This record gives sequence, structure tokens and C-alpha cells, in this order.
Amino acid sequence: MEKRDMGKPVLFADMLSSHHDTGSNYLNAKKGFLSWLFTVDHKRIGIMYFVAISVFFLVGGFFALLLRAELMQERIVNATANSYMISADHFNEAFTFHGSIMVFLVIIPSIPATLGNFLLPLMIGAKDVAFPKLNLMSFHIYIVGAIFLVYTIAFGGLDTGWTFYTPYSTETSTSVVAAVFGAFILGFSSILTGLNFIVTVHKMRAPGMTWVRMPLFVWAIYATSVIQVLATPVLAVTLVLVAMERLLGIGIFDSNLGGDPVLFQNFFWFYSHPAVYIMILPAFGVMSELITTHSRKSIFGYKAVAISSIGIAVIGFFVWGHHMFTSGQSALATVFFSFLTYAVAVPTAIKVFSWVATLYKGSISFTTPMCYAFVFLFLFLIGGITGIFLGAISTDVHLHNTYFVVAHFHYVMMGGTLIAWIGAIYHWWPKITGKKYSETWGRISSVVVFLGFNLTFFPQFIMGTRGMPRRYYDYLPEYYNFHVLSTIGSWVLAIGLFIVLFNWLHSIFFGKNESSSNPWKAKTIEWTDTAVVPIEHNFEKQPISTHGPYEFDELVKPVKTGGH
Amino acid sequence: MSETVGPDSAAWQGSFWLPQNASPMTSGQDALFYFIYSLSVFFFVLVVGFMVFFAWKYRKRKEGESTVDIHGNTKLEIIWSVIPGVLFIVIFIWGFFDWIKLNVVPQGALEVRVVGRKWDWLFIDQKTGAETSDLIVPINVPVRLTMSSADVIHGFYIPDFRINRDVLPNQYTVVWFKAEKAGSYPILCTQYCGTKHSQMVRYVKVLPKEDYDKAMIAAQGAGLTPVELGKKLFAGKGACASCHSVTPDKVRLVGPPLFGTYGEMQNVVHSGGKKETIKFDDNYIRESIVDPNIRVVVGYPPVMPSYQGQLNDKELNALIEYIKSLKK
Amino acid sequence: MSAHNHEGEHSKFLAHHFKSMSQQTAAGKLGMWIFMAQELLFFSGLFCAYGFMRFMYPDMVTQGQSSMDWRLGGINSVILLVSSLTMSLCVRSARSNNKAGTVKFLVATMICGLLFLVIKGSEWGMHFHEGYFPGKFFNPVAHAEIQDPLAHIFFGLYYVMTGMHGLHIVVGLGLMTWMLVRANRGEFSSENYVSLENTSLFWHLVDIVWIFLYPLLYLAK
Amino acid sequence: MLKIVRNKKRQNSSEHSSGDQKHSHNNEHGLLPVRLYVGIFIVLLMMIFMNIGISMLPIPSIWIVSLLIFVAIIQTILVAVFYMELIHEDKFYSFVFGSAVLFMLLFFGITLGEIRGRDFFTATEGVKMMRGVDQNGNFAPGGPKLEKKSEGSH
Repeated sequence: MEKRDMGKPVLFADMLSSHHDTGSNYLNAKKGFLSWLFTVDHKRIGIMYFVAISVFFLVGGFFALLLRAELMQERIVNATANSYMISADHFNEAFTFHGSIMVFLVIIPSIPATLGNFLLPLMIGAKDVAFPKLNLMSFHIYIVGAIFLVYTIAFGGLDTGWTFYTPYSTETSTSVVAAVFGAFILGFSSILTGLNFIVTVHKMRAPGMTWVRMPLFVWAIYATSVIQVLATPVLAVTLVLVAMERLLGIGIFDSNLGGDPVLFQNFFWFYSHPAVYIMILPAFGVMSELITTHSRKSIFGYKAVAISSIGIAVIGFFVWGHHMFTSGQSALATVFFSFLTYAVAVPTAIKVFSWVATLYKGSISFTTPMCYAFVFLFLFLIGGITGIFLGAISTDVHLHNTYFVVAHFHYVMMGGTLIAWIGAIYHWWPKITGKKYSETWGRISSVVVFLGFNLTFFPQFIMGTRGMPRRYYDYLPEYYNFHVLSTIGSWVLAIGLFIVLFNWLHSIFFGKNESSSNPWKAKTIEWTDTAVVPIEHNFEKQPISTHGPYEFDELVKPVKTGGH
Repeated sequence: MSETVGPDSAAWQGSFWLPQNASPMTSGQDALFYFIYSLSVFFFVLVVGFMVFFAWKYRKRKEGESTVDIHGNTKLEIIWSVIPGVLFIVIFIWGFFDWIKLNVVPQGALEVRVVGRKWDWLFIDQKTGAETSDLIVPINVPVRLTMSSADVIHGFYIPDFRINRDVLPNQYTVVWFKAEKAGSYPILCTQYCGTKHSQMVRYVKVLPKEDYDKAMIAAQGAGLTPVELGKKLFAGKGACASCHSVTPDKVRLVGPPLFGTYGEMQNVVHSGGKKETIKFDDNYIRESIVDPNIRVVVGYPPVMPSYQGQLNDKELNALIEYIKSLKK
Repeated sequence: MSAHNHEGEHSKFLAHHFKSMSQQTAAGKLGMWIFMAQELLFFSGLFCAYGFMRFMYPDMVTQGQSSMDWRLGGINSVILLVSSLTMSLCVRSARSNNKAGTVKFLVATMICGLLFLVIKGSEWGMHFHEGYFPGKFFNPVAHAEIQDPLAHIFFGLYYVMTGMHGLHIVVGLGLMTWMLVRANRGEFSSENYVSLENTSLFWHLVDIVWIFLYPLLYLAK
Repeated sequence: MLKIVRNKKRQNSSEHSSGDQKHSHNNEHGLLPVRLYVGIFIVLLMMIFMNIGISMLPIPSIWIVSLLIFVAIIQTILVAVFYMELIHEDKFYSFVFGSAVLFMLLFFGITLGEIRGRDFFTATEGVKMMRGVDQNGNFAPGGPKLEKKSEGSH
């Protein structure tokens, strides 16, 4: 399972810069592998994150396909542990591997680390993030933690799921302490990136760029960083206590030694629910950028969308108990958490309505990023609405820990953050690589991903409400047809994602050079004030922010007939 | 693992979304489920409709065409914040009242204690003391389950009764239901608990009153010969069947197969690591049940839990007799 | 310190991506304060575990605390307080360009830190002597006064909390040795003092954590 | 709290700095006088001994703990405001520190509050420390016994 992403950037950079004739830019400013490994340029670090995250996404995706293939097998009556394609323990390892890689290595750093790193300084007119060396250290911590986690799960056979619930995690013989240490290291990379971004946004904005003139992507990354800084340490201390539990047996979480497993769930979900907002808030930021640029319209209700990012970040800390409605948690807490879960749903609804309202009277061009924006809106809407079922405490009793929850979080996380990540990479591709990607293949991939996604996860909603529990490798016969549908869907989804990958690779190696420095004619600084491919210090002269981020040339004052 | 596979792929009785509703007292949530479902479909169609309509109507006709500079409309924004807010509060309150009903056990409910252990369930009827692996309950009588786990967290879930609660090792959790439709309904484990988490499937058998009484007497194992009692313990209370196979083909599970091994020579490894070959006799069986990891058969992991204090002598002898009877 | 004029405010400590020293200092301080927030939440997990243990086993905790010597804890508190004072005075002298004062107070703070570790180590030694090992290694010797098997939870958490706190003291001492090296090179002045001030912020946070640890572990009978 | 302290500080630092001729003009905020540091040191020292005194009082332990924590909070504020120079720093740093403390208290409040309320509906459901449970649902011999409370609650 060794990862050879290190070699990739060298090939990738030489290929890019050799084709480029427009003088020195951040890609060809320095040559060679070490210039990449020890760069403090936030753009290069962003690209390295992008390559690492794509590789881990492929590895995690492979395990997802493995799980789906196993679940498609015809049911064997009275099956023993290894009567199916892969044995029960291997299935448990596979879903733990899929879960841990996708959560810790792919989706938490996906948009903040790749696009946040690349775009934040560019969008606020800064030369670099506040602490460039710290930024590089975060990347190195991420790579060390990632290799450590991948190695321990692959060879240690971790089978506790990405949630490490005690007392199973304190008594299983698999490599829990090592995996917990890997996740602990990764936590630091997340904290330090968050810290870096908060200081950058506060202290290094271009002159004239007040808070209400910042692009909404910066608002979203700022809210995400606040959560990263305030929530991840609690995960760190939880993981330390689990490691102490196994090594010294201190008896805080392990019930055989007098601890309380529900206390562990409280500690764990205090981090993990804000973590899902770390995952989705950057996607909201990307959506605000994509929808406004490609429909040539200023965002509908800038203040509402910006404040709702901060609102989600703050209320997100009060709702973690809805992961534990049926876990023997106290009744008062259950009612409190259910009410606040609905409180956090309101700002999310405001955001979605604002995006759709932004489309009104716009001039919408169906470029690939815009196709992915529509796919995001569709899938995230289903994901958000199914969250309402899980928020009401009485319907949640029937739906908790079933495939309904699996489908819900895949719709929100994969349908939301991953689709937004792909759309964002497409949107900023000309600025990152200076290359053109093929629009037709981009659009085809968005359609195939959309169809594959729905075919994979919608049957899981039906299975879930019919009572199919999670993390099962052998199930009752009445769910068989849905599993077959879902597995076929997962193949279509895999094909779609490979089309995206080939599109990007093709564009890097054989794509034509991008000629204009602002192909989408956006109005944010990273497009207007930089070269086709930004120079190493981003801007020749310090940009001055004079107007809001979304005042497009085509905008014209509405006629004074009381039109709203 | 339940030998009785239960009704295999009986036709699906239940609506498109939800399974049949065999305990209406606790599964009042179907009404709320369909209320939320109809709201969801409405809002989904509304928003996607607007999206598609706007996307089509305001698609780009020519390069650089002018668009209206709208920065927002507070009236509209207030409307679309208040409406979801009010709807959410309605759903929350409705869910809250249903949930209260789910948790308050009516008086005079039948008391059953549930013990979840690694990869099997055990139901102990408090009135008769009968121990069964499948939950046998009379029809139209509220049953209260006080649940606790013997090792890790399990999840007690009966989809057809809409009840689902984690079973914790360090505290009791209580669910109740009142079955109003005879039949056999699957019990599933919803909290990941290890290798055979997906094979902890047992069945709730809802019987008319008199069949229930008959079954209870049979379940108490009164008047069983030691071998029969041993067989019942092996599959039921001791949950030995989940790790040791008793079939002639000696299939290898988590623990060593027991068919025809009585009296054979077995090489075992001491906890200290010293290897030895001993006779598989009464003392070794008794010692392996009470303190299993002292001498483990070579090639098997020392994971067998100790039954010390849980099986009295009568039951131990019954088990030994049963293992002795396992030969051609 | 080189007399710098206003227009060429390009002192040799200014990083390329900052416009002015004040922006760099402000960024450094804000970064450290956010790191302090993160540290606070890290320790909050341990205090919450302590709260859980105290709620579940009140009598066992009081019995466990009977073995804690509040006098040693008190001395440690005073030592850490003195080190906080000297650390603040060190930053103050650095910002009034008094290099000798900076070095003097820095050394004093480090001595207090080492003294704290020595006393803490001796306390741990005392507990080990009594056989109060953490968690599953807990087997009190015959004459030990605490025989309750559940007391291993108190000692397990005691070692984790004071161990984590001790680890932060060691990290603080490491930071201060690095500061000492830079102070000797005369890098700190009223203009470039932010890394020294960040070290002092870290040290004060470690002191604040002990301000809460001491009453909760030693005094709360 | 901060405002009062700041005004008090402004008068004494103004007459102080007028006395102290050497103006280092470029740093953003004046230096606190050494006497203030030593004064705060003595106050904090007093508080440590006050804490030790409190722990000796014959009052119920819940009161002792809350008094101790109250004194510790005062000590924390003093250290944060004076030693960590929050007094004349940009107010945003106090906001960052304050929000971290707020989230810490939120974490405590809900988690510890949740543990108390578990037996809200049925008395047996409460958290009773039981080691592994045996076949009859009683806990294994090694563990503390579940006290026989009345089963039938409301």
C-alpha cells in the first residue's frame, strides 16, 4: 500500500513548466524535487496536498468498491466467518480502512488544505500565509501521520471502525494504539492549518478589504479554521485517553475497569460533529464562488450567507448528542440536542435558498464547475433533508445506525464536499496549472458521477428505513436486491470519478496552455490581479480592494419600478 | 448464530419505506415519518424546480449579456428563515411527544431481562426464570426489556416494533413494546461489536397466550436429561455454538471443533508458552470452561471468555455429558 | 540595537511577506493566543474526565486524595508562581532593551521549572513506593492505606494529568533554552521580542493549568 | 472587569511613565511597572494560601470544591490579564482566550450534565458501575453489587 506521491510532483511540475513560455511563475521558479519538498510557497504546498489527497482518495475508494462487491454476494445460510468473498474480520478491517482514510486523510483536509492553502492568500491580496514555515510543517506532519495511519491499519488490521468506540477498542487485539497515535498526529496538522488561516485572515488582508468585501470562500475557510482550532484538541485528548486506557488501563472509558463508554462517545462526538462542519463549510464557500461567477450575478444576501457560516460553526458545537440518541444517553440531553440540531439546520437552509436565489435573472453558462455546482445543490439538498428525519428523536429511534444514516452522510459528505472539491479544482484549474481541461469530458464526468452516486446511495435510504443495520457483511435476504443496485451504482460512480482523474491528467500532460489570466471573468483578486499562472510572490504590486467580490461587469442597476 | 433461519424471504409486509408495524404502541412514529417525508418531497421539488427553471430560463444567450444587480431582499430572506424554523419546531415537538411515549413503560408490563454477549442474545423471563435465545412473548401484552451487555456495546433493534437501544456493559437500558400481531420478527444488533456483529440475528416469537405458556414451560428445561440440558446450554445460555462446531465435518471456527474429540490426545500450549500433549478428558473440559486460557489447544487464539460463576455444577456436568455424546 | 528610521523600517527581523514589524508582531501574538486556546481545550478534556470520576466515585476520590501531600503541591504552586513572575519580568526587561536582565530572569525561570519537575518526580516516587501504580498495575503494598481496587482510576488519571502537565513543562524548558541562546546573541529588543513573549505566554498557560490542577487534585477533599 | 482594571491602570501608568523619562516610542503599549508585577505576585501568593485554608474548612465538600474553583478562576484572570499582558493588548486576544474558556465550560456543562440525567425515565437505567454482566444479568462476582432499588418506577 506504499504511496508514491512524492515522485509525482516532480514529473508533474516539469511537464507543466516546460510547456509554459510566460516567464517565471511559482511552478518553474525553482526546479527539482527538494524545491518542492521544502518549499514555503503556499501555492506549492496546496498542490502537494492536492496530489496526496487524490492518492488517498483512490485508496479509500478502492476499499469502498471492495465493501460493495462483498455485499453483493448471494446470501449463504448459516455463513461462518469466512464463507463469503472476504472474511468477516477482513470486512471489518475494510470498512475501518475506508472510514479512517476518507475522514482523517481525505475529506477533512480536502478543501481547506488544497484550495484554502492555494487561494486564501491570493483572495485577500497577501504574499503568503501568516506563518509559511508552520504551513510547511503542517504538510509534513500530515504526510508522516498519513503514512503511519495507513501502515498501521493495513498491517495492524484495525477493526474498530473510524469511531474507536470503547470498550471494543480497548479490548480488541488489533493495532488501536498505533492508529490512535496516527490520528493524533493528523489532528495537529489540522490545528496548525486552522491557526495559520485565522491569523492570515485577521492580519494580512489587502488595504481596503474590509470583512464585507472578502469573498465568501474566505468567510467559509475562516469559520472552518475556528472549528479546527477549537474542536480538534478534544479529539487529541480523547485519543490520548484511549491510548492510556489500553497501555495503562486507567479505566475512564473501559467499563470493565469502572469507566463509562457513553462518556467516550461524548468526548468523541464533541470533536466529530464540528468535524463534519469542518468538512462541509469549505464546500459552502466553494459553492458561493462557483454559482456567482458562472451565473454572472452577485450573491443573494451576502451578509446572511457570511453570517450563517459563522452561525453554523458556533451552533455546531452544541449538537453532538444527535449521534447518540439511542446510546443510553440521558433524556434531558437527548431533548436538548434534538432541539439544537434543528437550530443548526436553519442557517444551512438559508444558504441553499440563497444559492438558488442567486441564479434568478443571471446569465448561467453550463461550464464544468457549474455542472458540479448543480450536482452539489441536488445531492446536498437530499442529504440535508434526510438529516431532518434523523434529528427528530422518535423517528431517529427506528433509523439510528441503519443504512439510512450511511446514505445520509454519504449524500452530505461525498455529494457535498467531494463534488464541491472536484468542481472547485475544475474552476481554479486554469489558475493552478495554467492549462485548459476538456469541457466536454468534464461535463460527461459530472453526469456520470451524478447518476452513479444516486444509483449507489438512494437504494441505501430504502434499505435503511426497512431496517438494514450498518457495518453488516451478512444480511437478511430481503435487502439483497438493494445491495445489488447499490453495488452496480458504485461501479458507475467509480467510472465517473476515473473520467475526472483522466481529464485532469490529460490536461496536465497534453492540455493546451491557458492564455487569459481570468478565463471566467471573475472579479475576485486571485483572478484579476495575478498573471496567467501566479508568480512566486503572487502579485507584482500590492492589490487594493476597491469593490465587493461579486460586482461583475454585466451587473446593471435594476430599473426603479420597485423591482426587488 | 441462530440455526432457525426463521421465515426465509417471506413476502415483504410493509409499506415501501417502512416495515410492517407490529407494535403500534411504540411505532407511532410512522405518522411523523410520513409527515417529514411529505414535507421533504414538497421542499425538494420546490427547490430543484426553481433551480432547473432558473438554470433553463436564465441560461447565457450571448457573451457578456447584462444581469440585474440584486444584493438580496430582506423580506424574502426573513420568510425563508422563519418557515423552516417553524416547521422544524413542529417536527421537534411532535417527535418529543412520541419519544416520551416510547420511554414510559406502562404498568404491569411483562419483565424480561436481556443479556447481549459477543455475538448472541439471551432472554431471561423474570417471572418463570426461563432462559431462551429467542424472545418468546404473548400477544397484546406490554413487555419491558431491561438490557445489559456482558462484554462490549451491542445494539438491540427490532425494526418491526420500531425500537432500538444500545445495550451497555456498565448500565441497564430499558425498552418496551406491545406486540399486536402474532409472528416472528428479527432482532438485529446495530452497534458494531466485532467479527460476527452481523450474525447476532435472533427472532421475537409472538404467540397466542396458551402457546406462550407451553413454550415457557419447555424453555425452563424442567425434566431434561443431562445431555439434553447440555445441548440447550451449548446453543443457548453458554453461547458455545458461536465459537465451537459440533458437526461431524469438524469445521474450524474461532475455537477447536468438539465432534469426536472426547478422549483424543490434544497438544496444548500453556499460558507460559510450554507445549504439552494431554488427554481431552472431563478435567480438561471443566478447566477450559472455568479458566480457559491456562491450557489452550495449539493453533487457536486465547480469546475464550471465562464462565466462572455463571454455570453451576449441574450445568457443567450437563455440558460435559453433551460433549461426550458428540461421537459417531 | 540598530537605530532604525521610519521610512526604511526594514529591520533585519522582518519576514518577506509582512509589510511592517508591528504587523509581524501582531500576527505572532495572535498565532500564539490561538495556540493557547487550543492548549486550553486540550486540558479541558482531562478536567472533564476528572469531573466524571469525581461524580461517579466521590468517596474513592477523597480516599485517593488522602495519599496526596498538599504541602509538596503547595511548594510547587509557589515555585510556578515565582517562575511566572520572573518570566514576565524577563519579557519586560527584553522590551526595555536590557539584555542582562533578560538572561538573568530567563535563567531564574528555568531553575524554577527544573525545581518543579524535581519535586513532582519525588511525589511520583512516593506513590510508586506505596505501590499506587496507574490502571491495571495498581497493587498497593501491604501497609498502604488505600486498598480499594477502584482507586486505580484516581491514580491513573492523576498520572495522566500531572504527566501531561509535566510534559508541557519540559517543552517550556526546551523553548526557554532556545530563547536563552537567542537572548545571548542579543536578538531581543524592544522591536523584536515576540518569540520571547510567546514563550512567556506558553509558560503562563502551564502555570494556569497548575493553578487548577493543584486544588482539584490535592485540596478538594 | 477588564474595563475597571484598565482605567485604574491608565492613571497610575500615566503618572508613572511621565516619571520614567525614557520613551521607547515605537512599541505599541507602555511597559507595566515592576511594582505592579510584584504586587500581583503577592496577591496570587495570598490566594494559594487562601486555597489551602479553604481546604481545611469543615464545610461540605461540594462547597469546598466550588470555593476552590472560584479562587482558581480569580487567579487565572489575574495571571491572564497582567502577566500575559492582556491588559493593553488588542482586545481581540482576550476575546480568543475568552471564547476558548467558553467552549471549555460548554463541554463540561453538557457532558457532566448528561451523566447525571441518565435515569430520568426508569430508575434502573441510571449509571451504576457494574463490571461485566453474567448470564442472569447480575454483574460478575468481581464487580460492585447493584444495590437492590425498587424496580417499578413511574
